[in-house]
Amino acid sequence: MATSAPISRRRASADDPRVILEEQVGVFEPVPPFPPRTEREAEFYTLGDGEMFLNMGPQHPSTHGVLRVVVKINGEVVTDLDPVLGYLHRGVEKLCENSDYHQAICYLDPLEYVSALFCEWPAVMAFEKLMDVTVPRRAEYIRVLSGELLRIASHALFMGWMALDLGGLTPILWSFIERDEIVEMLGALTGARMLFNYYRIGGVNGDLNHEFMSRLGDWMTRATEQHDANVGLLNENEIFVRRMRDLGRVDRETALRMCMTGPNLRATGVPFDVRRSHPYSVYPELDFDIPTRDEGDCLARYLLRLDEVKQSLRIIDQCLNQMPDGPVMAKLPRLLRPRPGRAYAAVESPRGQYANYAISDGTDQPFRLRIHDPSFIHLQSVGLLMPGHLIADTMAVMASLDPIMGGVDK
Amino acid sequence: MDRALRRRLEARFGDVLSGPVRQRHDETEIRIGPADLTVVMRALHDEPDLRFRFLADLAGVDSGSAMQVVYHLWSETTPDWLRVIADNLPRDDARIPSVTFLWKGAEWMEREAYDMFGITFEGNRDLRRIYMPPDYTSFPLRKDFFLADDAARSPGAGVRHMERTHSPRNATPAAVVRQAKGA
Amino acid sequence: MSQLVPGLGLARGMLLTLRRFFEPKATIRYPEEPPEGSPKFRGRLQLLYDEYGTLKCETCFQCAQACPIECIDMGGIDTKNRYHIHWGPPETYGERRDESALRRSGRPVPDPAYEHFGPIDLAPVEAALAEYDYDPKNLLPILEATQQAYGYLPVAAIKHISNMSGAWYAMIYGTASYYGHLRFEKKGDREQAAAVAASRPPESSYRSALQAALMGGAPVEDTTQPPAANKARGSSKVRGSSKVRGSSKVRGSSKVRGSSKGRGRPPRAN
Amino acid sequence: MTVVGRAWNRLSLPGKLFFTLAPLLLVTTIAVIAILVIFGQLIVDFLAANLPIVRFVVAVTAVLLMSVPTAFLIIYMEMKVIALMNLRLGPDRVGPYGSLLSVVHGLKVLMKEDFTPTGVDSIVFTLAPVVVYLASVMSLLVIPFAPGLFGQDLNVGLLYFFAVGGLSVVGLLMAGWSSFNKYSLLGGLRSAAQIISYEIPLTLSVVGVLILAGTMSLNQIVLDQRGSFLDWFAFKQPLGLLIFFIAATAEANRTPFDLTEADSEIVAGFATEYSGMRFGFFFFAEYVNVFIMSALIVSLFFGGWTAPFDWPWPVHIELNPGGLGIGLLILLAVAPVVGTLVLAAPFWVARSSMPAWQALIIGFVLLNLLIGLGLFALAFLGWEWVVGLFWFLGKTYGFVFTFVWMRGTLPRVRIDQLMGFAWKWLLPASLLNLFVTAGAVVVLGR
Repeated sequence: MATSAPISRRRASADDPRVILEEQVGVFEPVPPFPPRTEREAEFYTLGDGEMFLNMGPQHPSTHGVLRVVVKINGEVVTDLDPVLGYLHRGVEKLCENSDYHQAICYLDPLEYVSALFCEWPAVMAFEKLMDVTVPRRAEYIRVLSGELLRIASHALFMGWMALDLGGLTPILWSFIERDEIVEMLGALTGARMLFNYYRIGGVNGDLNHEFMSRLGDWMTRATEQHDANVGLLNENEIFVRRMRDLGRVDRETALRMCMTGPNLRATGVPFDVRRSHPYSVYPELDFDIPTRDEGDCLARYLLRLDEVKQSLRIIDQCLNQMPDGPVMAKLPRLLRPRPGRAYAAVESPRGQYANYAISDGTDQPFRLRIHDPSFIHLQSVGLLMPGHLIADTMAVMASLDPIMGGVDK
Repeated sequence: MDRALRRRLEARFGDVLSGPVRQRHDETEIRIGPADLTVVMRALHDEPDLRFRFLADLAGVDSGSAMQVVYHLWSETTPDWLRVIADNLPRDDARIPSVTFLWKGAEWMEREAYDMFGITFEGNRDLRRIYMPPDYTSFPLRKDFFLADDAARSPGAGVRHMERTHSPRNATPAAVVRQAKGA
Repeated sequence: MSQLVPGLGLARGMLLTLRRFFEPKATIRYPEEPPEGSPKFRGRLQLLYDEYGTLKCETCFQCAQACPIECIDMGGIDTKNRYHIHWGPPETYGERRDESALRRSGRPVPDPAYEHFGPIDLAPVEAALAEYDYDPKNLLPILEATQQAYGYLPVAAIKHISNMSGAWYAMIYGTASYYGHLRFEKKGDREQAAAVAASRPPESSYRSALQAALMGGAPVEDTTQPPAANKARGSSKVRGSSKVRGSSKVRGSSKVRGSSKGRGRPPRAN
Repeated sequence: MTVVGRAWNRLSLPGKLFFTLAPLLLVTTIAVIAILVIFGQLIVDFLAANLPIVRFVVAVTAVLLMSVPTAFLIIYMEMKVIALMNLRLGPDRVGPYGSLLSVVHGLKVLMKEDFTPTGVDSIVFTLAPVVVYLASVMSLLVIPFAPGLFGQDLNVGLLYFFAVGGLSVVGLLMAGWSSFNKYSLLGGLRSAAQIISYEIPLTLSVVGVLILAGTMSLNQIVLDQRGSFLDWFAFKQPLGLLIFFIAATAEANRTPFDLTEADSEIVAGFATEYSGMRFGFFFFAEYVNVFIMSALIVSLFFGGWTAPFDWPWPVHIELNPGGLGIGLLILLAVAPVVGTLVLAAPFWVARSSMPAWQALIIGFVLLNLLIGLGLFALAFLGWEWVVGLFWFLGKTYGFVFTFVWMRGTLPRVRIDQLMGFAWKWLLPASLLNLFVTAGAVVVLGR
């Protein structure tokens, strides 16, 4: 609160209790203590008439992960907004440079922790390109199968978060139950429930086993109606629909200029899906549609993800039907030393195009591993979507873009 | 590998290319100098037979000898990823024009490249550190970045990392640095 | 439909929650019913004992070298009762992290040879490595050359080889311990082996445990009394081992294994 | 001295307590008896002289005392019901089915540090929770729980209710303004805007009922609705009921109108900086508000404590146990034993594995249950206020459940939608309702 006189408190110094310090406490103004470094910063941190800063996060209940958003509000209306990142930065790229190719995969896992397989996938593909490995088709099918399962789990969680940020308590738990079944069966397949270090260079770690298949079959029989029942709570709810419609609208030109991908781009009508527009793995052999919607608002993004879940179910069904026999790992030396070269691989993660760019210098460790995370890009466009809406919608828009801070902060 | 794209690129940018057009798997790669970046990017973005409307990735690279900025583009006119490498940026003061005039979404990626490599993107109006704290002095992903030196400068100086605590004394990088200085 | 009749969607939602109100719940009461671990669960690291109460671990380091984030820190005696070996974050970090970081930063790479094994003159190892151009595929000739130079394989030398050739220490150690003609200690240097042998349970305890396991009779009391701890452990493991053959072999420490609750429970309906 | 000291030292703790307390007790008893003997008549006259004051004091004490258990009960209901709707189990550790968890919450809130952040306006910061809590508790005074069981039968009861209930805005605003936090400020302003703008439809929707009942005393309104459930105002004022229900939800800051402490937007609204018992006051006040709103809906539209239908077989019971004479003693001595045995026998016969003592225990418990039920049935038939309390609490907790149910289901509305709804829809609708009712009364008579 902008009080003219700074609130100060006298306390004994920690070093020498005889020294009494007069320190300013209780006030936190989000304005950085140093002069603005860039044009944009100067523009943002000058208050207009009747405006004030509101500092959301990093301990705000509904910023997914540790994100800090400095919001410039006029009454309840958000006039401008500046996300501050780096609270979760772990330097994964540097870690990958200092660990060999197998370890790098494991470091990539906790980036998008709700859909961890999609972080391993592009890295594995890039490494395979680097060392010209051809992956057995069964392994490719298993990758697609597990990936689509995880896509459903991630979207289910998205719906829960969406409702939670709008103040609905129930859907988050229903979607966690839905996600828990999938995660349990993936745990039976990969051996871990959340950070499955499952995709390996040249295949996958371990073939399909009986427990996984039985769980999967059990789940597939009721997946559709269970999912419909869960989303039935929100889809027709007037309060929900009225809040989401025309909220955070973005047209396709802007979306392309903002480098948006995935559902957020498809919600604006651009049918860009890496699975189709730049096919990888065995997706060319599978039959599924790319759902798109023309109005690019939060409701469209929400409904689009519901359609994607149905497509993923179709893909899983086909995978189970066409699953070929054969090995799940290519023959590889224990110590991988690819020839010097560069490789770029991208997959369609639940949040968009998740890409890795790997450079090899001939040693057993990647020379450079660039991680391109869609959440990073989408979080950037919040500043574009928000102005003119209310504080209450900040979290709604952010939830509809569905960023994962683990991936944003690398 | 898309031969037609290669021919098109050679025909269009033959003069500005600083190296041959390389193709491997599903990637096509051209190298240009930082000065030509604006022209090349605009041409790639606008011209009807290229139409690379979608910036897939923007990465900074420290090749040890020079800095690079690597752009990955996607277009419906080709099944390949197009990789544009802006090469030979000086390591001490790397400068390159920004591409935010084409893709505003490149802003944060450029911020990240600046934060990690110290590459200055001219024309990016929000070139701040994005991951590291604002008072941070070094650029972590450069090859000459070394944690011990950085820790000596950072507020956490004097904090022993666990690996340092466990590892033999003469193997700690601090000692190494001392040896290097002594030698 | 719900657009035409205002409030219909709300009513449907209310009815849905009311129905869920009476449906069976998904909660697992954790401490009472431990969650189902799938047979492939990788979350738990544990050292297994065989029926005779000895560690099954042969310190082959396969786990340590497979661990992607190098979180396994292990040391011990190998099966031939030969040698105290150690693997873990200090070495891995000291060798790999700093080495690679320094290599990329163009600084002098430190020699991570360990002090407590005594630093040695690494010139012959360097020569051997240079002769076989640092290639881990020529591991055996390199090791033979090293042994020729020193008369045995000093740990410092092995670590230097792994450091320079990029091969894992565990791999080199496995190779070296496989071939009989490669020695890890000077000829006649057996103090450590003797010290180690003193700490192991005597053969008689194994024989008694074996008899107990085979003919089920009372274990014969041997003349030299074995250390109490070992005996107790061995007998307890004989009990545990009968349970191991249950369905839930992989999940859980011997405590969970032993409990009747852990075994006969139907899988979670979910 | 030393003798006494040594004797005292030899005593154990209970002994010491006894020897300290017994004389005090003796003295006090004697004093009280003396005072009663001497001034008894005066006291009785004094109390009789100003009975209203006495009644008021008693009523306030009773209401204050009952507000906390009510809050506990509703908090537990909320935890459990929402959990069950979420397919969770909810509280299941403390007490049977976790029913004591809310009590534990209360104790926790009591034991927490009562923290005053630097920079707050400490006086206002301290007063705000008290204002909010009192505002909600004082509203309980005028609610008729059962025939003859109400705090005060004010002839302006409804006005009093709205006046006192409106005070809570002041408390929330004080909290929001004083606690030196932008989230709190936003929460306070939101609550002011929301509650004040929903006061109007809330009040206007009741006017129809007032016209029909012709009085403002809640007790009278309830009395007007006695008879069958067709006489309830819910059927004469359906629109008024709807409006009142929505506005009451907004008044009590319940989902979907809980923008005041919208945790996903402004962290906890006005209560962000509060901790310990001050937060506990806000917490209790919210749930007491829920109870009050439900009680008001019941009293105004659903006939308060009146039964939905008359008891078809009116019974008049006069018990004079003295008439049984010695038979009473025999009954009291024999009946429990016989009843226990009779009730235990079938279990013992049915299940051969069951030992006799278990069967006896079951029989004893069943017997007590039967006796309890019988006593309640007698009271239900005999005393009117038991019936009233039964129906009143039944209906009220039905509505409390509805509030909780809505919280478990609905998302939150936006602030502009909230205000727009109040001013564009509820206000005209309530005015329409008012005019129609007035016209009907003029044309048809009451």
